Amino acid sequence: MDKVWSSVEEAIADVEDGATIAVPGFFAAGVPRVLLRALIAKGVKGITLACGCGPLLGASEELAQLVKNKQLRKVIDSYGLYRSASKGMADPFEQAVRAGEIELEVYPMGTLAERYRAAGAGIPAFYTPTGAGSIVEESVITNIPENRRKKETKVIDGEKYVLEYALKTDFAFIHAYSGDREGNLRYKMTARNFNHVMATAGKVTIAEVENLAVPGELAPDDIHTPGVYVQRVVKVPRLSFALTID
Amino acid sequence: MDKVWSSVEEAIADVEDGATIAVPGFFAAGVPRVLLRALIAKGVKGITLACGCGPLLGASEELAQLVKNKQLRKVIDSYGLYRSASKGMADPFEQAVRAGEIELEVYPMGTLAERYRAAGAGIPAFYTPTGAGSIVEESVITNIPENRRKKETKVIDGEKYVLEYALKTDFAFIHAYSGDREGNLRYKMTARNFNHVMATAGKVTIAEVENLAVPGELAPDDIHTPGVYVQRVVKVPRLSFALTID
Amino acid sequence: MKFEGLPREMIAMRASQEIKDGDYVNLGIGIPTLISNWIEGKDIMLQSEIGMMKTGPLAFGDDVDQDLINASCQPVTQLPGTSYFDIFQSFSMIRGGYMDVIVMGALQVNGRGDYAGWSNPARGLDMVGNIGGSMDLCAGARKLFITMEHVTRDGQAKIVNELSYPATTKGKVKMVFTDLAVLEVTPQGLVLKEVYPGLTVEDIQSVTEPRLIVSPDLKEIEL
Amino acid sequence: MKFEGLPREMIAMRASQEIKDGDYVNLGIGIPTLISNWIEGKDIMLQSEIGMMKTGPLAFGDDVDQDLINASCQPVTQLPGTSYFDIFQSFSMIRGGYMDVIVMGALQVNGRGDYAGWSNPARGLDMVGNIGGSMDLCAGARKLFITMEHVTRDGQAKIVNELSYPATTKGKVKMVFTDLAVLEVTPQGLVLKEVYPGLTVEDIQSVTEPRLIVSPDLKEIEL
Repeated sequence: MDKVWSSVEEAIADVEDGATIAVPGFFAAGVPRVLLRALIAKGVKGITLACGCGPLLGASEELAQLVKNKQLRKVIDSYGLYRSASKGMADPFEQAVRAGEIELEVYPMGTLAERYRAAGAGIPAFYTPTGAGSIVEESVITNIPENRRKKETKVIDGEKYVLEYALKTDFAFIHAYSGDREGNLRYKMTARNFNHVMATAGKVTIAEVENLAVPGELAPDDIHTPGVYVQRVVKVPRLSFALTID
Repeated sequence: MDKVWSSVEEAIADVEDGATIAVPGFFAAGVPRVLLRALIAKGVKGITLACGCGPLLGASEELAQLVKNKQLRKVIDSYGLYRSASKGMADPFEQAVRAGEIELEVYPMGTLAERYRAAGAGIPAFYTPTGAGSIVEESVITNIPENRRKKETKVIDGEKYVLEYALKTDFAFIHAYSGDREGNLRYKMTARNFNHVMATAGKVTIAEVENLAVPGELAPDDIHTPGVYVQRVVKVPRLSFALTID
Repeated sequence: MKFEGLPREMIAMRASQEIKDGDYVNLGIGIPTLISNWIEGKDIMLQSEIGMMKTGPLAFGDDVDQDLINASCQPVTQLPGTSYFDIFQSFSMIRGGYMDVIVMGALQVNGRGDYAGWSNPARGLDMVGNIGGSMDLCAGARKLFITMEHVTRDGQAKIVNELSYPATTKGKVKMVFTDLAVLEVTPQGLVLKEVYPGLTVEDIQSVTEPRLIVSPDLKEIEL
Repeated sequence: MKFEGLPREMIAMRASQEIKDGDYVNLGIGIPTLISNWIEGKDIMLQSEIGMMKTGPLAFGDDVDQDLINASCQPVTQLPGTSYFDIFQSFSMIRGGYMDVIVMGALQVNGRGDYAGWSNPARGLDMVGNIGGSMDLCAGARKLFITMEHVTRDGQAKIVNELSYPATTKGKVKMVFTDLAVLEVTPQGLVLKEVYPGLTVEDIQSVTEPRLIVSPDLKEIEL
């Protein structure tokens, strides 16, 4: 089954206003920047970006553009703000969060990883020790007070655990090093990070790949994401970018 | 950190009576038969073998020996009995189960996979749709009536889910195609099956490997089980065996 | 009562017609496995729950590798585009709803889409049996089909009003393919869509417990 | 009140002495990351939560690859025995208890082993902040160490009776390494084990809110 699309523009043509999109990447590594740029060009509004660890700090130009265009309704992340308060104060994204114009929902990183994984695995909810003893156990952490839904906890064998839910998204934008025409993907080194779990969490998963392979070219024992999770594949150029979040 | 031991006998020397051991393998593929044979030779009793899909049907000679030696207290599996009733009737393991001399605890296969994974991932419990609407949702399935503990269920978004718990074992016996001295492992084709999840579920994980590599020999992007999960590595010969469960 | 009908291979062939190009499919042990003989030339990806996507044909002779088997413990081959993965990944895609079609065998089915296939209490094993991956496959199935003989060896109905064997799943079966008929489970009940050439609606009803709804498009099974 | 003490590199060096051959270790951003400069020659496996085990030294010049960074977004190198894996696997080993030692920075610590490090309410962000992997690392830590300056830039105590910042975790901190002292969290309270040469117990107590228990083996910090 050939899943290759000829351009990112076509591949995201059905992303509509209000869509929730999983965006992998750990700071600068493994971020689907070509797809993000297509999203900016398309101009859809009211978007929720479901992240894992600061891909929008790594792709800071794209973030600035998304904020400037008022395309974002909400960002979900574990590390979405500049570390330095002074830099944050000057940052348009952080200003929009402070003003309540963009919602920022925050989870521990491992909880987010597991929420995406659970979504792909048909697991609706799970208990985790992470966040017990912090305000994370009490409610969803968000800058929008009316969205602070209470969380459930349960004591198992004398320890307290927090109930967290699967996080399924309308789309997942994926960045892979290699992909074949049937959607089998391989990632390179630490650019793998959230890409696999998010590929399983998206109802429609669109992979930008630096190298396009024919089926059989990727060794079957070494495929990181089986093609069943991937609906669309687009070949993109390898971008060069700065490794920084400051 | 060199984790290589010189023999399976030494590597399992601290397995004591009453131990719970995870045994991977899907019928005949990927079963740690050399370690099982060492367990038979050692003669420890009261053992619980935590399986996933019938490795003891694949390793039927080893199972017969374990039953004959009265080493087994309990087997956990999704598919632990011969398919054919007539063959089952004649099977000493099934006879011991029927007599209540060995406990057989049964779960859906995907639930077992997830229980081992959860144990390795620090997730104490999770909800699954699997088994809802069957007797699996009501209690643990076992031939020993007094061990039929009730299960919890929860309705999430209108669907009923079953709460299942992590399954941690004292030891995990693993069969890998290649392993390096630091415990990084690779499996071959469908012999991978339960090996990775069980490697993460054992408090002490002992891997028999057909090929012993030096660190760096296995490509870092292609390691299936990072060495952090593996405490002991032993080189073993590649056995030949029949592919059959009948 | 027993009627002459399709041989097992032809039940599999009829079911194979409901599987389309691009489908990801998992086939249970028994008649479902025979479906793999009828999909050559179609662009269908067979998953084996042991941890393999795009399972190739059975292997023979020198092609047999003891590290490459399907979920029935048969040696198989790989294809261009095959991938291997571990068991939790395998059941993630199963339970997560990524299989377009699941085909299972059954001991009993009823008109509400429940079926029983994992345990025959007559074996005397006090509740335990081989669940295998069947309940997970049902939990995640987009379309769940059953292929089976219409009645037991001694002529008892397998399509029943109430399951007497432990259920594998409830309310999930969409279609049932037997040697005698093709049936669809609908909110109104069991619809008889196709019959084995020469048999009447009354013949099928006589070996089927639930009251059948006869499809306005009722026809003979075509292969 | 501020005393002269160890520079940050030396706090890291003192903490590094508690890490042993064979340990799997994760180091947080800040002073903890400096510990990696002090473990050369030891057989220690550094995990980066981005999805890497056996992280090598920082990369410079031609060795920089944009697909190989640590969890602080710095280019790094790989070593023989390095492995890469995806993020849920990374946090599985973190939360699952496979890290022998976790070292984190902190805004505040108390005598019961609670610490705060993820959010400074003064930033005015109405509850949100950068949790990152810190809470997962704490949840799974076998030994959780804190390395930090003993007091804030303007001389306020960071070892406090009650956290005024949101907690990262509670009851998990085992040892605290500062520029002035080494302290151990025990069921009885905070034990002062080592002091910066020239300082007295009274000096340390004057910049520490909880009542200190003085170790019978109290000594000067040795590097």
